[in-house]
Amino acid sequence: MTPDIIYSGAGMVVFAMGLYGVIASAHILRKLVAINIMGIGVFMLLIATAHHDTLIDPVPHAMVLTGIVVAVAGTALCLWLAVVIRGLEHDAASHPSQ
Amino acid sequence: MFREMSPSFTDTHASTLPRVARVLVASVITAGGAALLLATLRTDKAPPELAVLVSEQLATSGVENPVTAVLLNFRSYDTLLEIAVLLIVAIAMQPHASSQPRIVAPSTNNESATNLVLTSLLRWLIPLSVLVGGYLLWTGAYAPGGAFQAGAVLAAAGVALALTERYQFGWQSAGAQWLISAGLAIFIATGIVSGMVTGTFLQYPVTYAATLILVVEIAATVSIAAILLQLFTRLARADVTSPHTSGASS
Amino acid sequence: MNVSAHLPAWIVLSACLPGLLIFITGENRIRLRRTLNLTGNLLCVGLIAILIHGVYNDQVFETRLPLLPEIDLVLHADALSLLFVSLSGLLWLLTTIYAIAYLEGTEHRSRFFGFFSLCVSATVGIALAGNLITFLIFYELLTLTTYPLVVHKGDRASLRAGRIYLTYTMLGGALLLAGVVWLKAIAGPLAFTATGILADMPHLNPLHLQIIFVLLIAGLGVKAALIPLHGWLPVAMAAPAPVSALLHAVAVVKAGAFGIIRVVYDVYGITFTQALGLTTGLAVLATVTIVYGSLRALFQDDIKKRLAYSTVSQVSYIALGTAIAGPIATIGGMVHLVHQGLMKITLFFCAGNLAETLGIHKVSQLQGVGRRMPLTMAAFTLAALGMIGLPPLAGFVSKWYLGTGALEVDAHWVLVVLAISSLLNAMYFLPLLHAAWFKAPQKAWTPPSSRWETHWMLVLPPVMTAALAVVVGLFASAALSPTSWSKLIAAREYGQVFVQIIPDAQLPVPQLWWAVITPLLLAIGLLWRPVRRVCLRVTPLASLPALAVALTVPAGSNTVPWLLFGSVMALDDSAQVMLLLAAVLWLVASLYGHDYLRDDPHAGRYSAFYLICMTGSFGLILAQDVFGFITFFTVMSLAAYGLVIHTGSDAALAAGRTYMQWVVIGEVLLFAAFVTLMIIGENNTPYAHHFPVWLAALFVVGFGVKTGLLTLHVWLPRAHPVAPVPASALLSGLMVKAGLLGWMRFLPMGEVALPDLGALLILVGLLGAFYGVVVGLLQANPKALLAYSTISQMGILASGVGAGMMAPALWPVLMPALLLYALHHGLAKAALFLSVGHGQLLARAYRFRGLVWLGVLLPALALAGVPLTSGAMSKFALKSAVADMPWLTLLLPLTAVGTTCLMLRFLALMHASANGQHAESRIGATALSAYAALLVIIIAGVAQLPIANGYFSAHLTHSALWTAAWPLLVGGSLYLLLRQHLSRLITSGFAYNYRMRIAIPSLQTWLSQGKNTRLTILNDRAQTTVAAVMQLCHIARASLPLPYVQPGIAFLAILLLVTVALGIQGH
Amino acid sequence: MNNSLFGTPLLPLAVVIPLIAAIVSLLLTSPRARSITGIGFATLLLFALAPWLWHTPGADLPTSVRYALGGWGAPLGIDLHLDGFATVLLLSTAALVLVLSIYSAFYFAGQSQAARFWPLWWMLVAGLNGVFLAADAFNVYVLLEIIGLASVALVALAGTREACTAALRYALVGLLGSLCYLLGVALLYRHYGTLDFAQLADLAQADPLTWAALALVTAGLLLKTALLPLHFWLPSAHANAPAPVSAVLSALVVKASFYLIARYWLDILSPAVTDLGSMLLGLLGAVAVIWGCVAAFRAHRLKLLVAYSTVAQLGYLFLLFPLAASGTDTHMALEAVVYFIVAHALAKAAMFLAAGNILRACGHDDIARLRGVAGQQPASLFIFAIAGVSLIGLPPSGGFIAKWLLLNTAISSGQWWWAVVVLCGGLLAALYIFKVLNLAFVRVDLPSGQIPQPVSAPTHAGMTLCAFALAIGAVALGFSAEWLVTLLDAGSSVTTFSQGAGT
Repeated sequence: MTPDIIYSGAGMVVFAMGLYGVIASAHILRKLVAINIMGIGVFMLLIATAHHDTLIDPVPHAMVLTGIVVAVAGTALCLWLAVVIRGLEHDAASHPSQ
Repeated sequence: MFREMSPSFTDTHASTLPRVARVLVASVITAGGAALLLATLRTDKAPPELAVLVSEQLATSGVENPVTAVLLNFRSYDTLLEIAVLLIVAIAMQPHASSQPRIVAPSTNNESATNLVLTSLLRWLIPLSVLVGGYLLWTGAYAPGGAFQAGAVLAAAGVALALTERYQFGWQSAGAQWLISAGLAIFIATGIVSGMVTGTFLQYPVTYAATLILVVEIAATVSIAAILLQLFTRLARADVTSPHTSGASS
Repeated sequence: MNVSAHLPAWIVLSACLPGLLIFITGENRIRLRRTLNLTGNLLCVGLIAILIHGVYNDQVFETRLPLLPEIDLVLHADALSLLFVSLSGLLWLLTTIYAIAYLEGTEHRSRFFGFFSLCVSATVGIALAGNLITFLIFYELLTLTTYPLVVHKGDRASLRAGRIYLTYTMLGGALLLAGVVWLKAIAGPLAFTATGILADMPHLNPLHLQIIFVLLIAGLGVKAALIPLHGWLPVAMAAPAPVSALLHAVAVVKAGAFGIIRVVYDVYGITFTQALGLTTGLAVLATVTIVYGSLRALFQDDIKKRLAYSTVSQVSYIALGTAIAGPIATIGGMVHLVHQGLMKITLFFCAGNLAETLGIHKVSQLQGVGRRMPLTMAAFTLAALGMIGLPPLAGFVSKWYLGTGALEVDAHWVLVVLAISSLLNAMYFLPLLHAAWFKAPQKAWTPPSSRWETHWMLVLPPVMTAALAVVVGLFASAALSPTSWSKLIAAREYGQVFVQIIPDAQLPVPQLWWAVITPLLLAIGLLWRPVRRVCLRVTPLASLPALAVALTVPAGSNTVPWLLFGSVMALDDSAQVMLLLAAVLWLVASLYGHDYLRDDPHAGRYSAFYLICMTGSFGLILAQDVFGFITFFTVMSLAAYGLVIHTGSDAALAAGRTYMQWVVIGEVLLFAAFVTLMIIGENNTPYAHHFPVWLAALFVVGFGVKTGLLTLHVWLPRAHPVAPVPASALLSGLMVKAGLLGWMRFLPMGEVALPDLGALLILVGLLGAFYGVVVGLLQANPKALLAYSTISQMGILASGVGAGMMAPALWPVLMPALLLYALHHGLAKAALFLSVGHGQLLARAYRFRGLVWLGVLLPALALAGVPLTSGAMSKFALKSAVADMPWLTLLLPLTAVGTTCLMLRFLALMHASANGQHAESRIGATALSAYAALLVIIIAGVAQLPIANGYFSAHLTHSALWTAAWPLLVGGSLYLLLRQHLSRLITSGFAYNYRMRIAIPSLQTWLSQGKNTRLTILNDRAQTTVAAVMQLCHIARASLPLPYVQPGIAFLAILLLVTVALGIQGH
Repeated sequence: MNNSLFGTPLLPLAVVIPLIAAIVSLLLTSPRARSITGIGFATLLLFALAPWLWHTPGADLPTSVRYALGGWGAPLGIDLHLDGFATVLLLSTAALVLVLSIYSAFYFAGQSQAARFWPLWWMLVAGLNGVFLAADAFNVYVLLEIIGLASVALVALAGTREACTAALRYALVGLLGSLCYLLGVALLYRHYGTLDFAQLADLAQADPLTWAALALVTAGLLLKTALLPLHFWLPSAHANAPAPVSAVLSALVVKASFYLIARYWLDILSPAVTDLGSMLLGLLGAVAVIWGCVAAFRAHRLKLLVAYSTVAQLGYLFLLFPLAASGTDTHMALEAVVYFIVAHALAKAAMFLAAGNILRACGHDDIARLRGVAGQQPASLFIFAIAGVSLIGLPPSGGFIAKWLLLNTAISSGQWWWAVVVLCGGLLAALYIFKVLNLAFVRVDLPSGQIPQPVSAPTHAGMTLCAFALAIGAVALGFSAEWLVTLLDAGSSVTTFSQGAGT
């Protein structure tokens, strides 16, 4: 029971910290990192859920794996957009007439 | 407060939220989190009925690793969609400016080609990565491992290759398109074909389940590797090249 | 079966599809667009015709589409929807024709006509909606499709108008939606059912139903422009004229009014609405709107704005008719839906024509426009008169039913509202008409570029709608008229049938009709250029058919059920005498006028009015039904206006104004009286024992205006003298007698004793008799003197009628005496007036002036009552008839004293004026021979009539001779005594001052001018009063017992008070 | 599970066809071939679903259908689930996608974005269909990510800085929302040991953890649905995307997450739902209606105006919760809201397409400068007008029927104040719609030299026709609600999960 409490509790705390980070920080990278931290929090909770005294539930594990892939995809897309925007801003700065 | 969701690129540290708001947000989140925690801890976990079910049906799934069984048989639909998610991002990040005939072509920048250490390291590292990837893929049927892990390792090899700047990747080429979509395509094809046999989409005949899962996993591995590599190279290149490749319409 | 299931839908589509097609036609495909438009129009009208035919034969037409569970989209044709649908279809056709011409060469026509058609299809949908939800859908659709029309011009004003329009209608739509949803939630699918659906649902909370009703009416009231919700309507005038026409006459306001009818009758059910206490509120709202709209209209200088406020007022008649909650009022409300549409669309067409052709937007620019655009203004005039509610036009029919309906349910106050509204209508329309026809234009108009006064497609629609407005009034009782149709609906709503009491059509004496129609036909001929000359030549003989009738006295009656409210014409005893008088006078005056007006440039116009007047005069004598009488009475009164102001001098114009005001007041009072009479007659026949005093009072006053009863006489001395001589003769000799005839015919003479009122009438009549003498003596103009003499003589007749009212038993004797007196006075007075026309011949230079003097002398002596004349005979007859009333027998000779003075004074004036003139006259042989013939009739003819009944020989007894002679002697001596005094008074200018500033109050100045003017006039009036008091002292000093009477209004008030008091006492 | 019901074998096709379409269009190289296959697949999709249009489950058929993917059946496997609610949404998606695909074929003709547009477009469709059919809480998470990321990528397709910024914000919000949802799902799994909706509906009870899970799920989904305080990302994202993308975002994407909220509140976790919560959602919806209208009225750009209008219209949907909470009228309320969803989808899509046409023809969509637009784009303005009529809720249009149903429910459930909100919303909507429509009537009195504005790209007639078809659809919907209501009735109730679990 105790490891479950620790993992679950920690997962939620991590999630909450991530949430605060998303809201409170301004920079895109910070926000992205914060979102990933939130994801980690959820994954911790799931893994804690998977743990039973007699056996390990594989379903949460599968969920975590899927979740990770999705998180990677989302992060990559956000980063990509950030990069594009920066490029466009750079363009706008170098061609102020347009 | 949510207006602050608009991303900034200038200051890495500053929060545009005023201090009062930050305190408020923090306290709300703390309170909410505490309530959540309390609710969670005071409620018992449900009995692992599903885990029991998995272990009962594991024999008919075609694999021995329960996680792989869940991922590629019991809940294969999720995995199929997960590959679709990756594919979406890959498509979104595709360049479209020039036609690139080949996936991998020697780079015009030959500076690193002369670097002996790098060259020899890569000669060892890349075959090793392929080997490890293959192993992870195979072992997924019995122990932790599987398509994603294998794909990640393969992609890492690709990243190493990309970092040498000895090769250019033509992500717009027809070959690349086939590569990144192969996983999803073969997954769907398997689902349909097996569905024609069994009458239900994604339902594998028990005797062929292992083989089919392996086919799907191989295809998925290849695509995942290709997509991850594409994500890396696109992000890395976009940082240095002109953003005109981003697809601005005007 | 198949047809009946789809026909309503096709009607809606026939308007909708062309609209959609028009949207995609190119802007310059004019021909194609026109074809589409007219095809759709004609198709729509054709389908409606099929529908009417079907419904008339009890076929059921219903299109039903499932819309929601338990809610269908239902298009259903019942009698009520047909009323509206046929109005929409027809007016759409006309408006399209109009709009094609109006918008020629402007931008965005495809858009305009597209939305125009859609708008009509929405209206048709509203009309055919079979339940409240369907109604709501089309109602909102209407908002949408009219918006682009309102903002069509795209300028700032239009956009503002559009915004306001939208604000109001969207808000209204939301309220309506709320109400409908609520009602649907508690009461189900809300199909329109003849007697309502809610009454059968006892479980509903009345409070909820009341709130819902308020919501619904508020939602509908926006479009119907009920009072706090009317703000959009005047602003929406920014739209092009055809749009205004459509908005006001057909689509928008009518949709609201129609909705109110539907909600009250077919959803709530009228009895249930009443039980919930909701009709009163609606009635009050409608009333306030009616009065408020009229008041606002009064102060608008912009023609279209004035019309807009008029719409605000008029549309509420429909709501009022609904709210009165009686079957007859229902007919009135519903029929007004159609009638108001016809009239108002005409007005807007005309306003559009004026703006389009001549750039006239303001009332003040209208002067003399009648000559430039006669057809347009003729249509405008008809529609405006209809709006005022003058018979036989459409507006009268509506008001008539509203009035009777209100009385039926004892809502007497509605009569007051109708009266006020009619007065106000008259006040804001008549100045327009006057300016257009009778004022000189400020600048020369641009001449018309085509054969017509403007594009023919602009002229045709208003002329047609105006004609329709006349037709629906004239043939109100015809089988398919709106009125009959409304009766059908009302019968359905109330479950009772309105049986026509009129028997079958029979026309055994067509001569009667010819007598009436001949002058009318000639008048119409005068308007048509090719036959004008012939008609003008035949005009003097127009009264010959009537004379023939009067002499042959055919028995039987003409009954025409489809005309008016069922027309009956017959010649009874009293009518015969009057017809004889009329025929003779019209003949003589026509012949006289033939010479008199030979060189007058406006002879044609004069003749037209003259002939119409003649029609009225014959008609009212012959008509035996109420509607016929009042119609002809009105026609005569109105046409006489043209005669009064013929000369166009300032005095004539002022007199005409006063005349018109009093005509309208009289009409309004008579309207109330007739309406009441109708109801009393219907409810308890015979009404002999239940004739309310106040009704009699209304008649007394209403006809009293025409007879020049004292204090109601103010128009008379102004109007009679200014007209051309033949017209004056007719006015004084004949037309005032119409009032007398009215009294005789409609008061319960010989049946019910009305002692108080009778006494009052005697008193007023006698006062008038003396007043006429006294004021007449002060006149310097012989014609004015004669006019006062008429007042005096009519006063005598009035007191005679009063005597009849006091003592019904006397009436069999009294009536012939009065008729005889009237005949005598008519002939003599006419002769005197005519003699003024050839007054120059009295000059010394003329060879036969002795003869001429004789001609003047004879009627004067007759009037004074010199024995052997018709005067002496008729006075004797009258005196013997009232022999039972000693004080009356005493006073009558005293009037003869006055008359003698007056006649002497007249002769003196004639003498004086003749001496200052040359003996040149326009008067030729025809006129003089006519005059001579008249004299012969006076001397010899009257005594030969059966009605004279031996009075001639009787008055030649000694005592009778003495009683006839002493007043003459006294009068003669008195005149000689007073002669000097009189000249001095006249020269001091007192008489003029008196006449102009006190005796003749001018309502016109009171009301038709701006606020500032009114204030100064009030001030002025105060000063005048002070001056009047001082002059009274002066009069006392001059030892002249001049009766000073406040203006007629005051009298009216007193009279009403008295009668009310009497009425209370009677109860 | 019983997969033998008519049409059921085809159920996965709703997701598989778009996925195949995505792959095919990714592999094709010719732009023309891509467009043609795009339209072809859209047609195919509609026809695959057509059986559900013509053979709606009647009284003799079960109210809902389940399909066990992989043959395992819940809770081990993942099921698909179809009832009336889902059918309606699937059908409207298919229809809308067909029209929008045709439009896109013209819109992207000759443009380089087309290569990325089509695969992403089909991915989005797959995600939408997946959500409507989903019966598994975690599966929904993946589907939400597919929808979210595809939408983001599509918004960014416009390539302008505004579009990319909006897309990035949208992406962050999407991820945040998904994670909240995922946490909620994790808690549910922890509590009940299953991910299957039907089982959850069976097991759910009112306790703190369920409340917490519901709150998290709802918060995440609200973020994606853009209910009022969480709507901040929507206007810029919807306004800056390419026209067909804007259309699909406003018409369908936000509805997908709303669909899930409705599922969770009315069905899956209904025992945990409190009246207060329902009231709160309704209240937020009401505020959204009012505020969205006001913001739309104040917007200076045409597409922004339309986007704010979406915020307002979404508010109406949330009236479902208080209206359905009264119990007896749940079905009525759902009927109303589903109708609203379909009506709004058609109208809003038409409106965005019309706005897109105008934007393309004039080169900008600044309302103040659009004065002469009636001359250049009369048809587009007309389409805008028709769609606007439906949004205001004037008859004859689907919007009117929807509003009618809402009002009816509000009144018959005794909650008249929501009726007031609905009526006010209509009036306010009229404000901003007519602000645009007045452009058609304003007389342009500029000197002749100034009137012609640079036409940046002539719009293809096909684009206008597509928009017109949608607008006509929005109106036609107002003539008969029968079919849709019957379709919904087939599902008999939103609570098919709890019912299904019981049998």
